[in-house]
Amino acid sequence: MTGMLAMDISSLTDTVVPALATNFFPTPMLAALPLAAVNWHSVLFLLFAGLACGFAVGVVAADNVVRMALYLVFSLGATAGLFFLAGAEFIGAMQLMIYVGGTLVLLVFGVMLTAQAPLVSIKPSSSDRTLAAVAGASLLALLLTAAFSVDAWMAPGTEVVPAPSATPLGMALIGVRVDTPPPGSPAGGRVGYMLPFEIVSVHLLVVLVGAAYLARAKRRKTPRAIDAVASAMPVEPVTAAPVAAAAPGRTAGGAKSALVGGGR
Amino acid sequence: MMDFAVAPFMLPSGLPMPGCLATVPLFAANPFTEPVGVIHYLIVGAVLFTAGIACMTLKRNALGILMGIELVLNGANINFVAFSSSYLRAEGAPTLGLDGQVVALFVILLAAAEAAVALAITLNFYNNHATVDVDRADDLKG
Amino acid sequence: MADFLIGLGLPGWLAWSIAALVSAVLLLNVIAGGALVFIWAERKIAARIQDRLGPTRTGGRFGWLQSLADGIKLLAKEDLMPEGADGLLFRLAPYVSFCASFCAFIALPFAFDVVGQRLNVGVFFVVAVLGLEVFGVILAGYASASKWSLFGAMREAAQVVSYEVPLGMCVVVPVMLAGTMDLVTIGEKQAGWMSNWYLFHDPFTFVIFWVYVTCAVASVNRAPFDLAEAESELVAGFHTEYSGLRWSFFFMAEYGSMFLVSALAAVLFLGGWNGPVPVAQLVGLSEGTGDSAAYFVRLLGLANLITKATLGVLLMMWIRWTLPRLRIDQVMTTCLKYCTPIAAVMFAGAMFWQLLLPGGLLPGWSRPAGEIREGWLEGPGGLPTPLPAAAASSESSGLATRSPR
Amino acid sequence: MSNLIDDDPRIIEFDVRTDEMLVNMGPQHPSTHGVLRLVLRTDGEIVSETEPHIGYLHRCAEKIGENVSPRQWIPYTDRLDYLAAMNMNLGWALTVEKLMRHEVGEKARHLRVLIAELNRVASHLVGMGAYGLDLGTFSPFLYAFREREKILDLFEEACGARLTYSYLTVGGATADLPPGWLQKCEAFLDQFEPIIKEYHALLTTNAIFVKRTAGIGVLSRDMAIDYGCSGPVLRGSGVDQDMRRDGESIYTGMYDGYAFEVAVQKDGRYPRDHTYPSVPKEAVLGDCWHRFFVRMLEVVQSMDLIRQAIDRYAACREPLGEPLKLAEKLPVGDAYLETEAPKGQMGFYIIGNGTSIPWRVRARSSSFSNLSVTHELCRGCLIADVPAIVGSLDIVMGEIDR
Amino acid sequence: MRGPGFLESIEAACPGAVVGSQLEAIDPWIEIAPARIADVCQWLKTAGEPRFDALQCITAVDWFEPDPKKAAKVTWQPHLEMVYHLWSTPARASLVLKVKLPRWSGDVAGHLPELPSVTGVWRTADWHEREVYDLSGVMFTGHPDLRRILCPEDWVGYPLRKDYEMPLDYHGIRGR
Repeated sequence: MTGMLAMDISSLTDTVVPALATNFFPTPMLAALPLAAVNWHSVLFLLFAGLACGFAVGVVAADNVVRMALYLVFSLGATAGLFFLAGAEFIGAMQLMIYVGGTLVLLVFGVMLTAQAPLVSIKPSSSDRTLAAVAGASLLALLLTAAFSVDAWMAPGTEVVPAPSATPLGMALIGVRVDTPPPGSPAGGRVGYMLPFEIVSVHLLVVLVGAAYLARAKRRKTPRAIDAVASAMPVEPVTAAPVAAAAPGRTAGGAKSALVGGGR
Repeated sequence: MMDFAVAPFMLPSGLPMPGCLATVPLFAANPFTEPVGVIHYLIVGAVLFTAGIACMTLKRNALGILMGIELVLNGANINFVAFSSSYLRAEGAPTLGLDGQVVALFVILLAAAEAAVALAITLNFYNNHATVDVDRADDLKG
Repeated sequence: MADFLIGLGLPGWLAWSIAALVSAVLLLNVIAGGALVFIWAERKIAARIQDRLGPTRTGGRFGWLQSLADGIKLLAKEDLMPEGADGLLFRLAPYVSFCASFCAFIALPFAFDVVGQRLNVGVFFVVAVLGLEVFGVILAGYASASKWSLFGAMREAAQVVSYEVPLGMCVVVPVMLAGTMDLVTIGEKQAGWMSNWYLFHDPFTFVIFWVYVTCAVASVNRAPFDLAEAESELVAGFHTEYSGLRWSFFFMAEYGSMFLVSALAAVLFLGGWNGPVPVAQLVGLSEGTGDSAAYFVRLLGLANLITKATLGVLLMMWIRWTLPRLRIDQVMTTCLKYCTPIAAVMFAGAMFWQLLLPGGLLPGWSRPAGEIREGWLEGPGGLPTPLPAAAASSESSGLATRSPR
Repeated sequence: MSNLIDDDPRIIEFDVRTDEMLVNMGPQHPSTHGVLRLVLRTDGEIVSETEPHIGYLHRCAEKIGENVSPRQWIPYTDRLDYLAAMNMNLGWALTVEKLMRHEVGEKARHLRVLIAELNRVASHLVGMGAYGLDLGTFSPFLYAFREREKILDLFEEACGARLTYSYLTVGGATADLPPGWLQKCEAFLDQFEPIIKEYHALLTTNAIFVKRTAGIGVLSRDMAIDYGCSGPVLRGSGVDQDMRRDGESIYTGMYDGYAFEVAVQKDGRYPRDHTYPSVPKEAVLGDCWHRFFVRMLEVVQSMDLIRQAIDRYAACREPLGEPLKLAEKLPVGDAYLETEAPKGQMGFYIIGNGTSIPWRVRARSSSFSNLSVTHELCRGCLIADVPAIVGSLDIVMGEIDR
Repeated sequence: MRGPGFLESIEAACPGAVVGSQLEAIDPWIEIAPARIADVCQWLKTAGEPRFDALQCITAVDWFEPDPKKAAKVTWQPHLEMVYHLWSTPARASLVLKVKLPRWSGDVAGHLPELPSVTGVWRTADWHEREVYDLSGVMFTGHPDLRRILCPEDWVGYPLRKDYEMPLDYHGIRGR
């Protein structure tokens, strides 16, 4: 979450005069520090990357479905941190709000609704586990070799602090590309995203209505106990039936036993 | 700026030796001081992607599969954002610019919609068969 | 802070890490100190409302040490865990809940540019992190392995998630008026007299403020909407099984997010650190005139914001001790049938107001024509053209003293 | 796929299957008044069935009644409805006097009306405060108890006790009121009059209170009579019955000469409703709101009766008269009398067999029948409504379990 | 239609039901044959004039003198008596019905006497009859859910019987 802070630090580190530091702290303490200039951005990246990958593997390893959901929450939270570190702060915040705050809450609700005792932890057999591990490792190796094959990606970043992307993104979504074209990219070809934006909004509407319809309470073959009874509850009309003998204000004679006789 | 050369490890045959993967010097000197490049994001993206695929194959719980899908989508998202970030851009390398972020945005939105439908189906399935164990979903078998 | 340390001769990165650490600890103290004061204030206000005295003897005069006494009691209490509980989740839940409410303080400005981390997506980040608090609650409810806490957790999760929608809509109006999500700029645009506050900007924003207050009270689970710990039915809802220190983390998270939500209201609608009367400007002090003046202006700003936020918290306490509790379906109907539609209509109203009367009703109000939005000038034909790079950085740097953008 | 579901006999419910949960509310639950255990069968939030389990406070007071003389049983009647002990004592004393055909003096009669109505105000205050607590607001509870404390101070001066008084006994009262007591009682009434408006503003007309109570737990007129409900629960459903006017002559004789109106909705309107808040439009006759509102009307009505009793008591010159001897011989025969206690009609039944020890003693509790209606009212309501409904019945466990 | 005429109307409606009556007592009462109690009550509630639509109280009185000395001087035979207090809401009139039952059915100790339940007539009788069953030991035929209401489900004995002995302990809790 404090990714932005690191960006300011790193952009200033090269302007500091290291010599100034040593004469003020002649003590050996400073000299003992092995690191020339800690690049906080890298440290935070390692932290968040470690969290993301660790919890992702945690999701695979966990058997209890509630724990899987929890690890997934932490993993996607760390991914949001990675987005901040990469300078895409709007996407980071969006990930936090929509993905972790919305989708995963939906997922956890789904887990809570279906996590009856037997279904909470379904253990895959050990043979499946080894099979999955082998397949996973080979897929990973394939991806990494592909990633390493391109030299341009191998070079370290130039650490040019990008301009805030919230407003350009907003403008891009309504079709006006205001961000300066990044150096080296083809000059003209920047396209607005008005059409996909509208399509996604309609798509979301349709999908959510569909999902609500799919999970609706369907009609029942045998009505539930409470529906039948609730409708049969006798509810009196509002006006009370006028009492036959309206008692005069003062207390009249007390009640008599029906057997003794004599009117009211 | 100190840049570091990458020892060529590609064999002339084009197929990299799997064994040599571990020797690739990602951080020449010290991971805490070297700036982060696109490749590091790609590694994280790959790990997440693989974890997602493994989760989808391994878990017999329908919700486990859903979580696998979320991980796969996030792996892709990381790559998009990595390529769109000018901070991680190597010298002179072109970046996706804003397009990468917009695509990541759409992926997040559509993942929400997809999760909603998937959950509706899972709840229906749970409703009719009192279980979310995917192996038991064999009603349509001939 | 960092410049001061660099001046001392520390290497840059060490200076920055210490600065970051100091601001983090300061924020933690804001929550802890706030919780301390608010616990005492809640007891005293509840007492006053109920025509009794409240704590008087602990710590001498007005029982002001009562919170400390509570703290010690909570520390001494044994941290129980029900035997059927899921150990990991049970222990983790309070910390998830507390971290979510603490993270939101990072982007909250206390005075002009006195902020943990000045995020360009400040408002969005705060609202997003507020939504994460619901995970702590769900975990607590599930891990306590008891029907009643699960009931409480599900009720609260449904409530918080559904109140995020109107809350988001209310927050968008000040963002639209200010043109940016950066909390510092939003606060800055409401400088000057009280009439500049967004609350009085137009009638629609006024209504949106009250809808925001309702949704904020609901999303923090206070007063008429506190279903989760409805004692009468669920015997304290999801944190029934918690005791001792873990329970105090939930308590601190609740007071933390109460303070946060009212501070956000202050910044978005009530002009944040700008007092009703611009004392600093009248006296002639301003940012630029020397270090001690800037320091005094910021202190004044800090006082303003803290008072407004505390008034918000006191309002929540006042509501809590007078109104009975709503039922879960009434809470949902207020959200879906009242808050969201009203927020939507007012949002549209504010938008058209902004479009038709950019200068505001009274001719006297001078709003700079061609509002500068995030460094994009209104170019010819209304199409925003990017500012030449130099102007962009100088324009914003005029305000900010050190941020490089 | 859809036809597969339709004709599959196994599948009964399509809804998101949440299995029915048996949920226990009480016996040590903060909202139920005392040790009542409610077993709720819930489907998600909706309560499909409620079953009250009582008997946790059962002391078999009736068995003890067969071993002690009537005056010695008075302290046991205090412990039946401990919030309105004076009315319990009065009920038992009148029943024994009915059996022995004994008439008490004028002064004792007015003293009894004064003390019984004062205790009714105190009991309704507790009912109002506890009901606010059930609905989640804490402040009305403290306002109510502040006023109740003043009444308890008055009782303490009269008979030395604050909760279980044993003051009104067979043949009158154990002691006469101390001098200056009437002035203090009058002072209490004068300062209590305006406070009633505060209670109405705090609860009765409070929008959220109305939302939580109007139209909830509607008890129809016939169901109320059929289940033997009585008191505010019966009058809340529009049945114009109050034992102080319709009861036996020995009990209504006590209220002879008092101007007195029954607090019930007659043909759609409450008596003298110009000074009270109007009935909200969502309120249906017989719902929780009406039961609560009838109690608030009765508080005002009782204060009126107390003022009249003070004047009449002050006018009586002759001394109070001695209560009957402890070991008074009981005539052969039986007597049953129902008096209007704050919670409802409290019936006492005594069988004498010539000795000073009664052969059989029976206490018919109003809350016992009022509570038996819960499973009808709570069917199909939400969980949050159950305390609202049980609270509106204003039950006391001491009286139910005896 | 009050007074002696009321007695005749009951006898006309349910011939042979009324076994005796006592009009001079403080609360005049009619004695009904045990088998006919449900029919009489049904008539009183629906067809009788005035309608007795409310049942105030059901009491069971155990007429049995455990002390042999006093038993000699006693005029009545040991029996169990059920007393029903009815109330008519419209006419504000009360009525007392009494039913005499043997202490044990067939005089075999332990067999509870039988009596038709009036739950069908008034819903409030449900709990009242459960209490009489619980404390005095009377079996009500036709009662939907006859269980102990005040004492614990597994309690032994009927406390309000004159010859009841308090058990020495209950689940390890010492009685005396």
